[in-house]
Amino acid sequence: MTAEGMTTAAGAAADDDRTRSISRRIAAGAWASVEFKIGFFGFLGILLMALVWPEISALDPTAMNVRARQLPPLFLGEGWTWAHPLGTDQLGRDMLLRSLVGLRYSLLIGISTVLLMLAIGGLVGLFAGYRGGLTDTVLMRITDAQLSIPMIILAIAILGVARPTIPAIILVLGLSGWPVYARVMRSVVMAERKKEYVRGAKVLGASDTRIMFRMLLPLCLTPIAFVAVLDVARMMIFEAVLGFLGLGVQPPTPTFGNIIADGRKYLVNAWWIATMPGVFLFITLASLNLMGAALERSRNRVFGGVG
Amino acid sequence: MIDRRRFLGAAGAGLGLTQINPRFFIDSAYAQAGQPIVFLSAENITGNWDPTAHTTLSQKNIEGYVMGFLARAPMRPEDPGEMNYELAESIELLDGSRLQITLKSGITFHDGEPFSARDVKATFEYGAQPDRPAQWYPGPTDSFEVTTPDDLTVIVDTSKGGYSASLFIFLAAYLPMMSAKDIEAGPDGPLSQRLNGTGPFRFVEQRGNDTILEAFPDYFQGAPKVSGVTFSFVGDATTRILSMLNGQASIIERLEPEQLETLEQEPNIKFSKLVSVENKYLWFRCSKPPFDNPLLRKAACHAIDRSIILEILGEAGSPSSNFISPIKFGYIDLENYPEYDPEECQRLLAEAGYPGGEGLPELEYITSVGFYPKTKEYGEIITALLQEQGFPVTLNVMEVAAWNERLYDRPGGGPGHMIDCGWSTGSPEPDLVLRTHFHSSSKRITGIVDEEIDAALDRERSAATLEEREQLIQTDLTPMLADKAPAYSLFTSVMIHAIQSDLDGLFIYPDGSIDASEADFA
Amino acid sequence: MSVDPLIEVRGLTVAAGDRVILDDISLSLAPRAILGLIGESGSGKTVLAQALVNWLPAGLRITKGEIRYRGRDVLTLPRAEARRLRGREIGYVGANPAGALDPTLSVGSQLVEKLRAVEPGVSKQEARDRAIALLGAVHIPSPEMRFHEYPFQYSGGMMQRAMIVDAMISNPALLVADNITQPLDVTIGAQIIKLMRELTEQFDTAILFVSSSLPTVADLAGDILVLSNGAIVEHQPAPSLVATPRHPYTEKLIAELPTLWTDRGVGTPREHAPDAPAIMSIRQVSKTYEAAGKSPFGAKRRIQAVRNADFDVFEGENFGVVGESGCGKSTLMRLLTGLEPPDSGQVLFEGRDLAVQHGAALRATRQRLQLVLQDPYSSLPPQTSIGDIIAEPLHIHAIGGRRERRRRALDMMGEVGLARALYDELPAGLSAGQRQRVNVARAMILEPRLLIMDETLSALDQTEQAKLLDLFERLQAQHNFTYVFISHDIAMVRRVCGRIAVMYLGEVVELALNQRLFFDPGHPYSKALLSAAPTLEERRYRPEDCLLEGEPPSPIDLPPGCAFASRCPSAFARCRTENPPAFPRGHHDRAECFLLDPAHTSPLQKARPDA
Amino acid sequence: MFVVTFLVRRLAQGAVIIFLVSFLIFTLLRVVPGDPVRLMAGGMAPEELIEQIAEDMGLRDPIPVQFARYMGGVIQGDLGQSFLRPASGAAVGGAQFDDATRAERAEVLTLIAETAPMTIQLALLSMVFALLIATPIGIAGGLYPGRWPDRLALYLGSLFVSLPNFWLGIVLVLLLSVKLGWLPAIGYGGFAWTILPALVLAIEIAPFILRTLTVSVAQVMQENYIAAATVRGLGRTRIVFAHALKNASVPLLNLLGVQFSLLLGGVLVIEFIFDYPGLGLLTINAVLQRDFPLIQGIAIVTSAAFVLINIIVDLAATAIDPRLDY
Repeated sequence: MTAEGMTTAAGAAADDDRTRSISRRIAAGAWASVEFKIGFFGFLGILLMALVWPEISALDPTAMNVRARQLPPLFLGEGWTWAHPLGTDQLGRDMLLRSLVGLRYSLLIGISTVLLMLAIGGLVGLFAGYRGGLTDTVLMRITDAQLSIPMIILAIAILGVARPTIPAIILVLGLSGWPVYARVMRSVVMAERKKEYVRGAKVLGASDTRIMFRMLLPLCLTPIAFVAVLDVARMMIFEAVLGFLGLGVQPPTPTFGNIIADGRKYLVNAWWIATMPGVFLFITLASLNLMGAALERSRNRVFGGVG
Repeated sequence: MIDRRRFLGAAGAGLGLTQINPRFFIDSAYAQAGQPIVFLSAENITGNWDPTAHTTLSQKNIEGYVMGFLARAPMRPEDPGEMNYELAESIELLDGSRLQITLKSGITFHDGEPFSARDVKATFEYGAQPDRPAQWYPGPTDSFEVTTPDDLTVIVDTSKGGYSASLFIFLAAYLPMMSAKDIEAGPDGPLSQRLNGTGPFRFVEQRGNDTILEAFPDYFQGAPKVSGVTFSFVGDATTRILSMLNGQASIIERLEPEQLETLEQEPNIKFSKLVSVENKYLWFRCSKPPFDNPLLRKAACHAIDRSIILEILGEAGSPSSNFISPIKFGYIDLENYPEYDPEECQRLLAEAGYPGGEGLPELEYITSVGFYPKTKEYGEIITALLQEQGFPVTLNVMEVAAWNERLYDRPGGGPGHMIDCGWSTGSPEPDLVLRTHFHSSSKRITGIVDEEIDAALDRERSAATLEEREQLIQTDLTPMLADKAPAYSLFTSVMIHAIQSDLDGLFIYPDGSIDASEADFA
Repeated sequence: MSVDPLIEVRGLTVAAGDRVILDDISLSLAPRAILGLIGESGSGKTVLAQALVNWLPAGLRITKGEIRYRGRDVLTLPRAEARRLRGREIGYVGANPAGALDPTLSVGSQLVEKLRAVEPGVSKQEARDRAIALLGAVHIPSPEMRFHEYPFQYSGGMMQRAMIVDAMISNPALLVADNITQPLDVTIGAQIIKLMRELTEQFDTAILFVSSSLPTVADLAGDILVLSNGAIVEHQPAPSLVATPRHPYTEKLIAELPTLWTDRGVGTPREHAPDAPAIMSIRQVSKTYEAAGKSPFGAKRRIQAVRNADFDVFEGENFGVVGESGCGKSTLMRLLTGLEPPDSGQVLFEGRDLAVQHGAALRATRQRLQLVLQDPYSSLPPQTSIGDIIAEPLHIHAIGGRRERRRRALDMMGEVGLARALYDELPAGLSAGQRQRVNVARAMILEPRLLIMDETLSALDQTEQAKLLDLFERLQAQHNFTYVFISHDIAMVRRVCGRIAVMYLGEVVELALNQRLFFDPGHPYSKALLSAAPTLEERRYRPEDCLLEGEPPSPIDLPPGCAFASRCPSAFARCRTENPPAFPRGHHDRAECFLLDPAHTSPLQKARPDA
Repeated sequence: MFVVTFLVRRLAQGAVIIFLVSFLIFTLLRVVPGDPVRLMAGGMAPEELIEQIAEDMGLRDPIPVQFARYMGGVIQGDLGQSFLRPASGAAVGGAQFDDATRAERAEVLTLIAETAPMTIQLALLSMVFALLIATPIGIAGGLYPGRWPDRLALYLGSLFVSLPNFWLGIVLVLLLSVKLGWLPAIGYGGFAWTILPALVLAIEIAPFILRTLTVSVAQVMQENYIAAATVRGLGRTRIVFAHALKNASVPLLNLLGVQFSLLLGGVLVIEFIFDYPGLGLLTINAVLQRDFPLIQGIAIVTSAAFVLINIIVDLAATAIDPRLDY
């Protein structure tokens, strides 16, 4: 959900209910709830900050000032300064700036990874569930095989040798994380496939491709999308775990992963270094979850499901 | 001999009794009497117990507990050359090429075999074999001759090799004495299976990441007071600190300044800070472009502000301006050592044909994370400083194993263009660093082949007296190295150990090995 | 009446927010009586049934009135007591037996659980014995074994009986039966009705029988209440209500009721012109499914869904296929529409085999061969707007541009009687009837020549059915469609179809012209089917004479011989060993029964009333 | 009887999965850059020696040949020997030379067998903790959708999932072990050492249990039989505990089967932080050291564990819901 899409949806809330498309109605319904607004503004705020602040700030997220290292955030401890509202890290870099830039990269990694997982898992699940039979058996055995290798083993095995760059990390995480989606997708598709409207569409002359991609995919993606939000956070954390193992994004590029991983050593002396990204992560995730939950409720209302 | 063990009077020592605390789980697990010392190591050990098969510091430290040495070098900055005899009664130069070692009597190995001149001869000859990974200077086995006139006398004759026998003096503190019987048993014999020495602790077994040592009651200087030493590899620095904090560890090594700060607030922890034999270097890959050009290497050196690095390192680093540690024989603050000078850097860059860094290829700077303190942090600083001067550097931070795989020179030059590494040897002998790294016969990391340096190294090795040798090192060899800059020594490490306050009587050597023969829990 | 009423309702009003669902309802029910409650869907009859047990869905509220059970006000009882009263004194059986029990526990254990929850004193053994005894009483075969089975192992009819046992196990004085025969096949429904009658006699239970089918209620109940728009419009004893309805609504209800034996001139079944060509021909078609066996090495279980079907559908006619659930209707539908190829035989549409057509050719054929689906709920994609659903076929066949498609969809909506404003709405808000109109519109927008109606009207109440049937007739007159109606509803088929095929366990057991089938059925099963159909008319065939207890055998392990033999009152030795072939009966008519074998003279033929 | 045939079928499928995993890992490890022989031989070893060792170990044969040889061993229960670890059990690091004097290498199977029980203990305990944390909240959330327990579940889930396990691990050690001195933390000296790491792991898994439970309980509560149970005269407590929870536990069971790898991933990091001598620590060291036979062995063992766990999960699910059949 982009900020842009949301604003238009909000703007449309004033329009006549009848002529509006379904997606707009869902958005409008969600918009009506306080929770959604909190989540939306929280997310928008944090996103805007991440996009704008590093551009206009006079500071540089990679500029070190060793003499001003480990300054605490505002009003906490000794030596805080307005110049660094969230303090500085072990090399005297501004934590606010680093967290925001880190958020950019972490979101990039988290979202792209989940999109990749969704794309692969969704397709595999779609084909397995729709085609059934041998296709299903073969695809699902591959999925099981992939699922049975812990993602982290695969990730460190590959990243340990091929040096970790952002695209490499996205690729590895995406390629190892898809099986869960494939399984979910498959079960949803199998349930939907038996429904009459699919049969109806066939009689209408719709090709398999059309049924799979135009009818089933959008339908099955929505419930999965809500799981995916949780996974975006999980992938952001996962990147942090890789950073912790020394297999994360390389400095000086800040990501939540390497900020937390590097700051971990200073947890006792300078707790804010490793904690700030976590706070940002929580705010981002809580906003996403709030929006997601509100959207889900609104969607259920519009589609006549349970509220 | 008498003053070779100094009780730790270092910071924080002797502060009160152990705090009483409801650690019911821990207490139940640790309450037994005669508890061993638990040492947490930052570095993994190899699986091969043959002391000549590795250069791994942590394993050298284990050998420090188990093995005996002819002499030990406490290497304090006041007197870097000081040597205390251990297994040797005396070490004397008979003439320029002959060294006589007299041994103490009545010493036995842990396996019960008596220690004699035979063992010294076998150790010297085995340890100098060219195929030994830890092959030690001064020359291969066929360049000297060892004779044993009686069971307690060893004479080393270096006339074949053409170098001074005095070189063996400092090495006495470097090579642990192995049993001739073990060496004779050959490659598949017990040498690689277990440690067998004359030291205060006996090797029991390796249990996962833990090396279990127990007190050797027949130690010739008296049985140790503690029941043993458990030497554990714990890869994560934070984990080590935490186990120190909750009392599970007795000693931890390689503290970072912030961790020191954390622990200093604890009343029951004391510290040992020692300027070590280890210098940290920025090694240039001298055998491939662009750093085959000394001008460029020097330009890079001038781009680096070592004072910032030292600031980051805090107490973990000590300034030094030479390629060897101040506690090594022959150290001097070099006058021509490259200092931070952007203008000079730009000048050299232009002279090398890369004005402002123009035309330089993408440069890779490899560093490790997890072992040495602050490598990543100062790596980032060095990267930033080099970039400031126009070097297109990218930093590549690797976990130790990957870094290790890339560390050494190989045909066509090692990976990357610069790599971070320290070098530490438990002896005042400077050639263990200089010859190892900069002689074209060894060129471990840099891959440098330079006839002038080779000649300078040979000159100082062949010096007739220690004084002359010191002179040559200080005025001939190291200034030349500073000029050609095959590597850039950044600082000398300060080894910081944290020790539970109730553990007294430890002696820590500047290479990190510990004498715990008189240690005891208060 | 001298007896105190068992339950008495006075001035009951139920509202959902401001909307009144039930308005000022008063009724009373004497012990051992059966009170019928009839009303179309949306009349509020289920709400009334639920209000009686004080179990209203969230959002509904009783605003006025009282419900007295043996003099006590049910509505003011404390929760725990109300719960016990609900389970123990008043039993409730709902319309949907399928999901009414926890699927993960055996039926028996849940019966025991229920009894012990409402009658805490009963021991496990006692509860078990009672449950098994009652399972036997409702004619569930081998109740001891069935006791341990899980809900999913019960068929719909058996499950409904189990739910009756569940309601009856605490020996309640009142049983509220809410539309319990609706989802069942007619022959099974008839058996349930018979069971209800036995129950009142055997256990002295009073029954409030709620249904949307007047013939069913009239068959069973003493008195009948007619509910319309939340109000009771009429209350009369059953026979007089049918004979002399007083309220116009009741009159309309009776008038709309399709009839089986009397022709009241509500349209004539459409027969094909004598020279009409066959638009679709089914040639010796069989289809067998393989279900995974329980053992990986053992034989697969074969389900013979359709066996040797062979008939023609002629252009312009209304062809009916009737049969009960599991008879192979759905499989036949899939074969006719080319969704699946037959294992053997051919399905020819306009003379060409559907199975050999692919890609564009098949798509072109599909423009002329359309299907209207059965379930109004699952047949529409839930998240697509109505306009898009209807325009979808144009999309698929790449007909017209965006505007053109929208225009045609709107036109079609007008034709089937859907408001244009619904174009952007989701199907979720639609009634079943409206949904089926969407389905019809979607099928018809391609202007096909043959429309297959798979149980299209089954889920609708009779008023809606009547409206849609009118619509079909009008559209047929306009576009000259051929219809194939696949249905279990005898009355509907009687009204609409010119020729009818009767299916039983995968076989077309009889194929006959409308009149011939109803007045001179050739197969005992056809007769049983006819006897079970609910009707207000005087029955031509009595169920007691035509049908034995029991359910159709499983299509997995079909017994040798005639599949109907196990339920056929006229079966004889030969029927159990040999499968009868089709015996022609003139015109295109034929039936598969040895009774028709010229070599055999049966009592049935002798007894034929019009012989 | 059905159980037996079910087991036969699933184990056969499991064998296929394990074979696929072996092949995948085997190939992957051999196509990625980075030569294990250099690590084995040490950085200082000359190129000729490296080639020599590689030849001797058959590491220069075509991958299918190597794989066939390897699988031949696996079938006989031989997972090969560690490239680096000696039989004496020492961990290896640093640059050692693969000279003739090197000790005999450790059997992969032995290494795994020594560490696996520790990890199983950790995993089981953390599962218990996770269930203790997540079930009450998850069930409450499912029973009152949209109300505060539901929200609590949502926010708690968001919070837990935002906590990196290695950060949380340190914080908990500082708090519970260092400050309060309640629990030991680092290494392993008895059961008490498992508690803290298990707690951290539990907090990592809890959000997923929370979410699944909330959703599935809410869904089950919409089912016809739950509504019908009221009219059948059953009490609320009985409905929730005997029927709703039983049905809602099937998706949870499936989740546990599917998220097995999540658990293992967590175990890896947590064992590293806590220096807990289990399979996770072994894995990390193996990967960092490029100890291919060990990585392969671990992959095979974990995928076998995955197969077994999923068989157990399916058996349990079938026991709960007989509709699932086998």
